[in-house]
Amino acid sequence: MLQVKKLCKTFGAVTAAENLNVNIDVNSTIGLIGSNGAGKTTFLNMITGYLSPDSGSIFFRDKNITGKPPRYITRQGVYRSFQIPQLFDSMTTEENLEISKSIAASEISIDGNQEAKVESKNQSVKEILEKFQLTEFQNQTASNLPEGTRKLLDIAMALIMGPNLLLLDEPTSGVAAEDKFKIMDMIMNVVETETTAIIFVEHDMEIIKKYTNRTLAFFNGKIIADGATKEVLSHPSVKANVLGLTSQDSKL
Amino acid sequence: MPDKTLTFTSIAALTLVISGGVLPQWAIFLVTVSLCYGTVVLGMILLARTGLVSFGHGLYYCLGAYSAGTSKLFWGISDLIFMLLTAIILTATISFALGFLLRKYRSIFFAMLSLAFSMILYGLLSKSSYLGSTDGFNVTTQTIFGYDFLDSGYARYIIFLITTFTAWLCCFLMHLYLKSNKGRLADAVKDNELRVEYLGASAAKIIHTNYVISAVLAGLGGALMAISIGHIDPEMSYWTTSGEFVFITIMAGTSSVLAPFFGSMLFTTVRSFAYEYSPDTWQLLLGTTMLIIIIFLPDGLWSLFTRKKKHRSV
Amino acid sequence: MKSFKIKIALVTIILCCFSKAFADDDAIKIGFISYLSGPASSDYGLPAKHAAEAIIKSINAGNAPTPYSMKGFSGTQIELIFLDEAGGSTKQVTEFTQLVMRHKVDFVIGYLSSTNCLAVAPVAEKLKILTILLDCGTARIFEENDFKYVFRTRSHSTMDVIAAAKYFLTDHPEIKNFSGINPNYAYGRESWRDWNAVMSILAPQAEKQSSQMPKLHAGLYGSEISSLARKKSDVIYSSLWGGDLKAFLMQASPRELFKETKLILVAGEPNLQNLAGFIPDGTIVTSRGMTSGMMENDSKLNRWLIEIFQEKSGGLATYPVYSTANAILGLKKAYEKARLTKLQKAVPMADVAGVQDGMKQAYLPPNTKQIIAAFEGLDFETPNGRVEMALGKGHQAIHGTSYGTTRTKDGKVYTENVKFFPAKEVQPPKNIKSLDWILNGFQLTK
Amino acid sequence: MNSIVAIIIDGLVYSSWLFIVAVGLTLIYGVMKILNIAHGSFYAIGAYTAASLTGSWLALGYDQSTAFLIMLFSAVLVGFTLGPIIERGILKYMYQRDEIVLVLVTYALFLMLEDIIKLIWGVNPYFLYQPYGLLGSFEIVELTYPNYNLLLIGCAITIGCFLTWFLQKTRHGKILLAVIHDREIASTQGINVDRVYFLTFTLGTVLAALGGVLTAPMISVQPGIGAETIVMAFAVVVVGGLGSLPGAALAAILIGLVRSGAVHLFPDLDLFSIYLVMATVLIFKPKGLFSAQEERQI
Repeated sequence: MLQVKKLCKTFGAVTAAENLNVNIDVNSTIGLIGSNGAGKTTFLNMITGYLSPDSGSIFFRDKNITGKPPRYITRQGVYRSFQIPQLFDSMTTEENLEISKSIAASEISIDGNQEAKVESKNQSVKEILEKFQLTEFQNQTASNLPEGTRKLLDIAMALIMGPNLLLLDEPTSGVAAEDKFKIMDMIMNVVETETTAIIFVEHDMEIIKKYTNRTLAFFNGKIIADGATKEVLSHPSVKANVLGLTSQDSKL
Repeated sequence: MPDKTLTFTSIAALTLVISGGVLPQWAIFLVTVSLCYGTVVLGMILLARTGLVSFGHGLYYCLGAYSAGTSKLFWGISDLIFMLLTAIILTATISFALGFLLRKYRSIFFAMLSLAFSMILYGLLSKSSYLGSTDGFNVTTQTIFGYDFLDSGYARYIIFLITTFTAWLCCFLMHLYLKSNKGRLADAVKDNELRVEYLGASAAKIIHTNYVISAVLAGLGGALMAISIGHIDPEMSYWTTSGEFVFITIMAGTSSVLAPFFGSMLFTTVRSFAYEYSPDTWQLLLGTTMLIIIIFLPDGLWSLFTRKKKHRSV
Repeated sequence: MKSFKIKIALVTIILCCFSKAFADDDAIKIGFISYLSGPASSDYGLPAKHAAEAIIKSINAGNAPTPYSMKGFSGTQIELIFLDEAGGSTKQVTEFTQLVMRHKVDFVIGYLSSTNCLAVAPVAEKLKILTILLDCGTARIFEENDFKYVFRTRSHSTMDVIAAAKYFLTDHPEIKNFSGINPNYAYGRESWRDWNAVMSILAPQAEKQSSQMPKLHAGLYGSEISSLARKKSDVIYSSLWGGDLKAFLMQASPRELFKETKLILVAGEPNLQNLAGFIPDGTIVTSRGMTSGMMENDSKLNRWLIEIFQEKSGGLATYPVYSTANAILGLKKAYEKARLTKLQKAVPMADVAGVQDGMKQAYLPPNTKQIIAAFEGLDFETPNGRVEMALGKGHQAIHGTSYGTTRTKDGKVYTENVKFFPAKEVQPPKNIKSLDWILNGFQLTK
Repeated sequence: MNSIVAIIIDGLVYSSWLFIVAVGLTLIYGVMKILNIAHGSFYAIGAYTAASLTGSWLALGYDQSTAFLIMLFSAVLVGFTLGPIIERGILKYMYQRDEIVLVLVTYALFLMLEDIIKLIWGVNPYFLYQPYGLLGSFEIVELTYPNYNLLLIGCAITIGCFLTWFLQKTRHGKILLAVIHDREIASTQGINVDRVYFLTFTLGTVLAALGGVLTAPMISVQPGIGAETIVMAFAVVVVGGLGSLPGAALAAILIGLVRSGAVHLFPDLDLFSIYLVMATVLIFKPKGLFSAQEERQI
């Protein structure tokens, strides 16, 4: 479904992506691991159009989306959530979801491309509110929500139209440790996994182990390991360069 | 379910039309001028809801006024409706073109670039002796739908009616627009443009659309002003004129389509009286008012009317 | 609760403002508009305002010399309402309407800027209110329109240009070239256009060199001065005024711009003494038709004006003061003439009731139509000589003007070689636009 | 050839003036993110203070060359009085508000100060003509220039160098740079942002007043000079890139030269040459000539 070929990106002297090659199919759940600055978020940002790569190409469902603006890519069914929740702060929870739905559902042509429509798998706002246990917050202004709830709403907004590819940037960061599985369960519950692929960036290896069937390990802008989660986690280079650091972090 | 704002708008417009028959002439004139300002500010509100403040909306205000004013000169027609139409067409065309550029800008840069454009127009008009340079020229509106109303003795009242009707219509349509899915995107863009993009909509396009709408409203306001004042000059494009619109926008608040009309009514009244009773210190008064409103009523005067509701809901 | 109080307060403020508007009494109310703020206030707007106050005070007390010695206007006291002219024509039209409709002023005197004059005149016409324009140079007002309710009791600025050229050419008929520096707005542009037209007729050999158009109130003129200095023209023509003129001279004189170049100033700098130290000797200046300390004028009226103005403001009577005197005295003359005509016409006839009614009618003040009839074509004495309402179907005044050259001595500016130009020499006759008159070689037709 | 020399000299003199007038504005924006319209009023108040103080000083019969000291004193006096009053009294409570709201706050202040100036100094113009001719003049390509123009250029260079040195080499300056770079990080690292704002605003006010002080000898100091100047200063700051010191310098030179060229070659274009430069630069460099590309953290 998603083919990434020879993707490269540098910021000045820093190499954020070096010759990345990834193929992703439907019905897979993929974790991205790596220390801070290893290139995980840059990878997400390039797929979703926030950054355009220096070279290389990205195809989604055989359509070249390299360097296209986010709205174009979104319209192909690639939705994402953010590490720092990106909400409409002056609106209520319900309005946030309503407006997300109305944008996604409207048939505004993007750059004259009429084909680029979302194949809607309608979830109603109510359903989403219930599934994410947001109903009690539905009339609260987004800026007043607790951080964990903001995170949930952010993810819910990405999910409302039933994406074909869902990218989550640290879905459980800033969430209380006891809630993290709850959140992941909710997400998995909503996504129709048979037609959707999920990629998420995560530091928490328990989550990675529990929810992913494939993992990409990033180090210095390169993918140093790609495969079944178990294998990747036991890969020596991953142990040294990724897990070594993260385990140290968790000790601190 | 009838919409409260729409009902109220219509009642207010009707009351105005009826009271126009009894009000003294000077009050009618003051209200007409306020409604013209209000129409411009209505557009500014749409921009403000989109998160943008233009320090150069005088550009369209002035263009509207000049296209209405020159229709006699260029087309030989001095029909009120025709004048309004030319204003709409001209401002829509120019704002559509400039919009491609301005939609890339936000915040101060948007404010400054629009200021630059309005000052360029000011420069051009000041240079053109053909259009009276900085002195401008007088505008005569002879007919409406072909009916010669100028010498009927009701000229002022008819202009007042047309202005009220236009203001009401704009108010009505704007309210519906703001309620619609497309209109609500304005708030969304203001809140979080990035998210809007990641939901698949183009923030630039939304801004462009709203920019054109607000420009047309400014043009309409300018044309109506030209018709009711009877004189136009390049000062309408000077940055201080735009500053006044910004002032009213901030003073009135952006939460309701009625706020701009309320705001400009208050503004013209207070200015008129301040001018008279303290001609030496009216700027001091204006500045102080503005500061007080910004400090104590950040959402504008209109929030006085809506505050209660908010308390209830929280 | 709190917001409710604020609402009440707001509404009360608005209501108070409105109710104030309905006070009324018997005095004649005159709205007086001039610049009370902004760059034009210090030299133009405020002297005009002070002059109006001083003149009205003196007239109300019956202290003015003949023929203006009657108290008030025919005995009725006069009240002034002042407004600021700053802020653009949209605001001016609004305020004008307010003044007339809400305050029910009987007459309006005012406006220094041509923009405001042009904007207000048609409104005055619509509202049928007698309005006297105070200054505003542009000839367009009465050349492009026929106004019935609008008068201007001083000449338009074409006179300044023609007289300047005539004055200069008497001593320098062989002029080879000229340059100009004029503010970039309607007055400056019009003035420069007229000058070029006059030169093309009176000195066709003269070549136009540099034509500078700095922004109004630009402040710094370094580049303009260099550009003018490089041309070394015989003469520089300038319609800069007020602070702009002062800044220009302050910057130009240390740069020796005027070593070989003469300077003509046509904007009638109201207070030449302000320029002491910067204004080069031999600069050609005009009084713009007003006495302004340039001409010896020992008339009673002039002494009166100088004295009351001195008393009011402590300053010298400058040309806005004389403009104001023209407007007020002209109006007084017209008003009293109208009343007199009315009384003369009111011959008691027929039955007793008719006599009483007739007398009553006769003693009512004259209405605007009657005053207009008296005003049209009026000629009257002013502190700076005779003014005749000769153009624009009797609505536009003409009068003579004088030019002189400056010499600074002991920190004071004196004018020498003052030459007077009678009205007919520098003003077009009826029925021709001034620019056409100039281009026709000062003839009605070629 | 001569005309090119004249264009360059005139342009540089005008550029220096623009830079002096605009530098305080860009500094305040850089640190505090306030586009300060009241800058124009500070400029006017500086000019008024210099004109009235120096005028009465010279009237006492002191040597004319001491005028420059009094002028400098005026700038410092205005800056150290007005800056703290306005920053502590009003702006301090506004920092969490939107950039545009802050513009409006300073616009309100500008309106108020315009009338306060009138209440203090009246509407009659003030003159401070002595210093302009005092320094003599020099001649080049058959044109005479007063040495005061050199003083202006000198002041502009001195201010530019001083600020650069201050920002790059001193501790306080480095703190300012840190705040310019990222307000939040700076405050988490123990920098007292509140104090930095206070000092910056005072310094900016001194610079604005200095602009007025240095201009006073060339103009008639009268109501309305602030409004005319602030628009110029805006143009410079926006073209240069808001908050950038080298940007302001380059923009001042660019605008100065373009305007001077227009005056010499196409005098009719003078009126909007500045806005044309502004629009043109912004079309191609939306954030001005020098500006850090902001990358949003997501």
